[in-house]
Amino acid sequence: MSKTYWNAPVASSEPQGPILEIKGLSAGYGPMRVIHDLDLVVRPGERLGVVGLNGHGKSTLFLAIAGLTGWQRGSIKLNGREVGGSRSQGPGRYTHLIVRQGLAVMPQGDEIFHGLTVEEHLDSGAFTPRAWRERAPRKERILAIFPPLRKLMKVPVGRLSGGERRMVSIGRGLMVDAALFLVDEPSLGLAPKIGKGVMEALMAIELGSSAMIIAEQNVALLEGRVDRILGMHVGTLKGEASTSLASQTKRDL
Amino acid sequence: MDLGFVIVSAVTLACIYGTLAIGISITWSSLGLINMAYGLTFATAGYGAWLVGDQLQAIDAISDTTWIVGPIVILAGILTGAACGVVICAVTFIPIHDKPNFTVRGLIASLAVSLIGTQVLLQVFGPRAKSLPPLFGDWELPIGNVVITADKGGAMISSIVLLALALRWMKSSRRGLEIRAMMMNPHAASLVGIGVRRTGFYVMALTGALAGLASVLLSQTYYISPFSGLTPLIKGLSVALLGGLGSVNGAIVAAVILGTNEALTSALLGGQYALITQFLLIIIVLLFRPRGIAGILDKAREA
Amino acid sequence: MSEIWKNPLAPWRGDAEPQEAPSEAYSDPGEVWRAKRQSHTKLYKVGRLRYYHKWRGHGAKTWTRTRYWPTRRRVLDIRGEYNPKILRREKTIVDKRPIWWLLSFIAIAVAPFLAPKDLQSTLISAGTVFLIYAAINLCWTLILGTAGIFSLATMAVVGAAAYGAASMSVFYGWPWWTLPFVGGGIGFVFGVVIALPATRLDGFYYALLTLGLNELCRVYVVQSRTFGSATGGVYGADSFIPTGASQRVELIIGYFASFALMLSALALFRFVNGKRLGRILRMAPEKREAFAQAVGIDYRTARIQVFIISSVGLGVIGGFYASYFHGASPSLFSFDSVLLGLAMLVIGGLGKAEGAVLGTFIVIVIDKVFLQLGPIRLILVGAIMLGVVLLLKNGLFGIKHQFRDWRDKKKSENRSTRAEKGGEMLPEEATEAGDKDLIYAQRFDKMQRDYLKGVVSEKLVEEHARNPLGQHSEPLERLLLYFRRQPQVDKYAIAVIEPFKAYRIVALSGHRGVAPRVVEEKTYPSEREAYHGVFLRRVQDLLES
Amino acid sequence: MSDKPFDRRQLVKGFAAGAALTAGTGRYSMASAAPAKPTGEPILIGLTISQTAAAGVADHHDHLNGSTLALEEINAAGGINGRPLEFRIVDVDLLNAESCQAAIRNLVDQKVHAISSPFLFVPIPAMDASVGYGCPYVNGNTQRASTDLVAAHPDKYAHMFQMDPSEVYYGETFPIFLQDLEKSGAWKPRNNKVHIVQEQIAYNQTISHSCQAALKNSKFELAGITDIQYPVQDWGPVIQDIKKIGAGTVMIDHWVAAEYAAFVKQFRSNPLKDTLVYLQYGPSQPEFLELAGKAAEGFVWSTVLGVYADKKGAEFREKYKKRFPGKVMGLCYTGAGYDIVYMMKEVWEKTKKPEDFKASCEQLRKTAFRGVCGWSIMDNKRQEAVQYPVGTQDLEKGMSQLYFQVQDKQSKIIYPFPLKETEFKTVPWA
Repeated sequence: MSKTYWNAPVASSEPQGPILEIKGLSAGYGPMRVIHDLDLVVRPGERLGVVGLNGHGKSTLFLAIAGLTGWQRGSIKLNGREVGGSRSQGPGRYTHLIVRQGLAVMPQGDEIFHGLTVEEHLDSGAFTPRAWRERAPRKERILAIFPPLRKLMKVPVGRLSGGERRMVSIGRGLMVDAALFLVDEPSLGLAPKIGKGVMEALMAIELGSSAMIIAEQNVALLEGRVDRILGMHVGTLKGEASTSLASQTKRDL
Repeated sequence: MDLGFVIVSAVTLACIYGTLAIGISITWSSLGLINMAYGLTFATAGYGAWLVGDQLQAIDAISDTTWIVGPIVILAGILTGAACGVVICAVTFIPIHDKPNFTVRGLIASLAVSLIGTQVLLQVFGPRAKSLPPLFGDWELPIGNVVITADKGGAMISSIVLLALALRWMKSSRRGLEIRAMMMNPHAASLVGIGVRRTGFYVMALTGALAGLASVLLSQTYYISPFSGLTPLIKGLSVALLGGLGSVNGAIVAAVILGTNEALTSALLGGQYALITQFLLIIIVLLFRPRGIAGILDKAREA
Repeated sequence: MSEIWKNPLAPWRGDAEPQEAPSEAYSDPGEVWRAKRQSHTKLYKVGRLRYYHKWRGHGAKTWTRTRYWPTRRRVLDIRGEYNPKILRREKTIVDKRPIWWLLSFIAIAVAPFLAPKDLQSTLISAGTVFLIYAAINLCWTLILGTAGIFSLATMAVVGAAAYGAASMSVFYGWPWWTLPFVGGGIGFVFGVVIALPATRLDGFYYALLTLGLNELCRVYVVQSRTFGSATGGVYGADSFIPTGASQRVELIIGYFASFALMLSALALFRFVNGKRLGRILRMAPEKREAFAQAVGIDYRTARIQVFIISSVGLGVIGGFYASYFHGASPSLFSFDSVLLGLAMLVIGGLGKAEGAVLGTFIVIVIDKVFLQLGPIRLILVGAIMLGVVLLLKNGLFGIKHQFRDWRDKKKSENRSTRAEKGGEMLPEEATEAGDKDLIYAQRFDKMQRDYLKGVVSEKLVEEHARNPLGQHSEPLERLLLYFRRQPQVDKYAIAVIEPFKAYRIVALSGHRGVAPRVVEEKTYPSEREAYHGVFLRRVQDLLES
Repeated sequence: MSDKPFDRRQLVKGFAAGAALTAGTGRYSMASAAPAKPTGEPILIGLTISQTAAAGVADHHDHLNGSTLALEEINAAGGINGRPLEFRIVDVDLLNAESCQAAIRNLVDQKVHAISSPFLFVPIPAMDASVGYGCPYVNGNTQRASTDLVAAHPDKYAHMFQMDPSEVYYGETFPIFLQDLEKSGAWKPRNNKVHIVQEQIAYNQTISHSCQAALKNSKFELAGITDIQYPVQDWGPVIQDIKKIGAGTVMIDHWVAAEYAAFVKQFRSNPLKDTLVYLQYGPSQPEFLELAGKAAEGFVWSTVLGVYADKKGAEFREKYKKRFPGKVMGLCYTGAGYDIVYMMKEVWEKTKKPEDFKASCEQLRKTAFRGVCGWSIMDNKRQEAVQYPVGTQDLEKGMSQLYFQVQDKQSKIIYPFPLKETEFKTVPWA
């Protein structure tokens, strides 16, 4: 029995399905549940902003997509393939497999390898055999996006400044052809000007058929530059997100 | 004091120590595991090589041709070591690597494995030491008033080659990069597609193979017996510690320093002071450099 | 599924009402409830609330008055409360550990007299070794658990003190009662020596450094002509066990002396761990020193203090050891004994007095009592170590905590399967909601909507389009009743623009004096169509919610 | 794995009850049509056998095998006074005081009638643990310090017997051996210098000291001392020292067979010409010959407790090899274990009452026992066997120290001359 029978049929003009489809996701750590029954659909070519205060689950959402939370339930489909699972899993146990499905996570803070040089760092991002073979031109491409890194290639990342680290972190994520980029608070802890620069660079990235979600506390940095903005409040998405169905239905009756 | 002699024995010892320490250092750096079962791997690999060697000795046609027996025995040692490493990984690393308190628990788990394994070896093979057939033929090379035997020379050359290869591999390959990345931040490593568990097996098989190789190469110094792994373990740990846990470069520098120290001590003070000077040296270096020699080499490491 | 609905009012109304209409079969609203409340994945029933036995009578007063002399600590942590349901006073023992301790002390005290005759000397001497090692491990726990510093120099301190004390007695003829003091003195010096690097090094660097120190002691002792060259140790020290006593008396004296030693080690542990020094140390664990310093904790002094205190304790034990065994042997410093000691602590659980004692007990029993088992013994110890370490977070005494953590996680997961969107209140909201009935109202509402979503079908819409007013089929009636029951805020209404010509859908503001807002520009030519328009909107909203 | 003792599995399985051994005995006696099957309450001998520790497992296992052989023979021949003999075996870590004590206490609990122990490195706590019980405690500790203690407290330690001479004789006999060898003409020393390479543990230190003292009273002189310490990673410096000092005789005073083997190999590749190299006790462990292979040829070693090569000894060797087939047979504690059991048999056959410990001890003290390792006469203050040739000049009044030389991959007795199997051969690196 179709529930949307009476309305106009869903307009699926896109050639492929959504890149990310989250249904009924709950996730948390131990006794604490951070994300409550969340739904989200991200389509190819979309640049999405998630805005919310500290501790409302933006990072946890990203970690849940990457399989890094303490436990999670519900369905996460990446490129139509189920990566979430409803098991209570140890954090990070399947992350590398999820990542290999086409996910690039640029985490909040300095989730980077202190001892490696910038160049090795970028290399480490090239985890598919193809990317590893083509790592030289890819590095060039990233250096074109972040020119300041060019003269730092041989410097251990531990010695870089916060902004440079963020650039390295984002550059590392760009080394493979990901279908979905998750950028967690690109401006956190950076001077406003540098933060803006990092944001510019993110906006400048050609998405093609992939998609990008940027989590940010500062709405001003996102407004007008992303395709849609969702608010995150105590573990649920408000705004457009909860009406994901609405984006499919038409109201011109 | 005969300088030439001191240099030769320093090089010999440095080779032995470097070979012993590198496996421990890599294990610690990538898995965060102080592998107390390293000595067990060492002993088990020796027994594996011995079993194969014993079988080969029985075949008359090839029992005297070193160029056939040698490589097969070495290969047997390496394979047994790798298998042992995989087992240790499956028991001590896989079940608990993402659980709280992993470092201490991993240490104790590997200790327990070593305790059990040693007793099993003792019961299966008996307490008597075994030796391997000569692996590098039967030549001698006099340098000044020191004579380097085939076994020693072969072991030295192979360990230098081995260390060079290991260093090069760690520096230039994707696997090496993965191992180094995992050692710095396992969480972030999984974000760049590095499977922690798979890499764990990988690393342990590799270090097991290194231990196996070391065991075969040093079988003339540490004969194969159930407890023969203890000394290599302690030596390897102290070298790795002095080098700075997790730094392969540091371990090699430390091996050279400790080898020189031991050669000098033997020449100047007498062999019985070798252990004392060794530990004093380690303590002094650590008091000034709490992160070992790697703390000097690599300033970017976290304090 | 579908069936024909017969209008029961048709005979009375004539043509004004349809005789029958295609409709949906009846579906049970209870189904939704049952389905929702069931978990999607298999879940196991886990645990319950903490259970306390409730004793009669209030009792708070008498119990709070009794304290451990000379501290102000209460003997038992007893909570007195009034139970409003049964109108009775009751008391609860919150922390039952002192009772368990007391029982085990009694067990230890009577054990030598209950030991079977043909195993007596084995059991009593194993018991003595257990008590001595328990004392050592208690002091070690202070450093390893309370201070959180991975020091392996414990046996080095004990050994050095034992050697020092034994040689004082052997070479200078000092009587047995001086030996613990000699040991304590040596322990003090050692404490200072090992405390200094602890302020600089941490983690495994410190562990391996202390292991090196241990090895250094062993090497020194093994090759020192004074300390070892004759007998593999210094032997012949004066003992507190009177010469000429029968074997049984000898054993019993040794046993109870060791028991006293263990009790004083326990007292030392309580004294340090439960007081200011212990708190300071726990506030400044490894790698967090900077934070501790930032809030004004002088962790360096605290560490040096705890090292000195526990080392003096260990030294005294070393002196006792020398006196009991008539000397000391280099095996005190061996790698194995350090690691076996570590295994004892880990089996019991790091940082807990009861863990240190129980772990020691298990290992010593296996190692020293089942001597005939031969090699299987050590394999057994190894297997226990492995099992404990692989399965348990913090040893045997961590099981309770670990189980509770696991149960909490399962509970949380379990709840997440019930908390569908808009249904159950989130915990944060629920705690803030003044009217707790709302929590249930929301849940009920959610279930109803879920049911109604399943009811909506093309036939119902057609039925409503044909006949917006009047008697409807049962499912449609349910739907309309639900819509009518909605609150005034944002409720749809029909505004007449021009009677019989044009109607428009508006939404009520819900507040007196505030005009309704226009929902859409579209106008409907008839009242019936407007009714149906409102219906469609409501259905859409329902489906989207 | 051909040298794996075949009774090991049986041993492990049967330890708990100690029954496996007696069961085996039963079968043995049936097969050989025994005179009378022993009946009655078994006589118990307790054995402290190291099975799990890092040190001494091989020697202790030899001891157990030798004892087992004796037990099987005795039970097959009708037991002692018609009573069967049984063993009680406990594991011990011979470096650890608590473990030594626990082992003895355990045997005491099992009410054994005598304790037979190969050796413990920390004997004093074990001795103390057995004091209250007082059954005969026969050991092969080879340690003067503990027998001195027996001499100092004759009442307390009346039950302690060391069935072999103490380690000090290693040092004291050495110059005598050299002199006699030279006199016999088989060996022409390069010079009269003796170079001692000494390990640091108590046992080696004592030997080194007594040897240095003995050298002063002989025509040989001490040329130098090199200190080493277990584990020796590289023998290069030692060999360099040997060549630098250039003594005619080198004594390697160490104890680990495997490291001896390493030394032998390195020395042979870079030898000091025509030097007599004497290796302390270590090569008695059979693995030495296997590890060193043909490099062991020509090295000399000795033991104060070894199986003679005379008729009695040869017979024992024959029986042992049949019962425990293996590549190389140990020559020290195999005989010791065998002898202790027979010694106790002799004692109990005289006293008739194994339960009377005092009488047994008294009898044991008086007994002059001739076993496969020679005469064990412990009727002296220290209650240790008299040594030949230092303790007594009469071969019939003492246990002879045996000097072996490795010839054709076998250890052959070369000294004392009345007991020799073969002549001393000039070292191959001459």
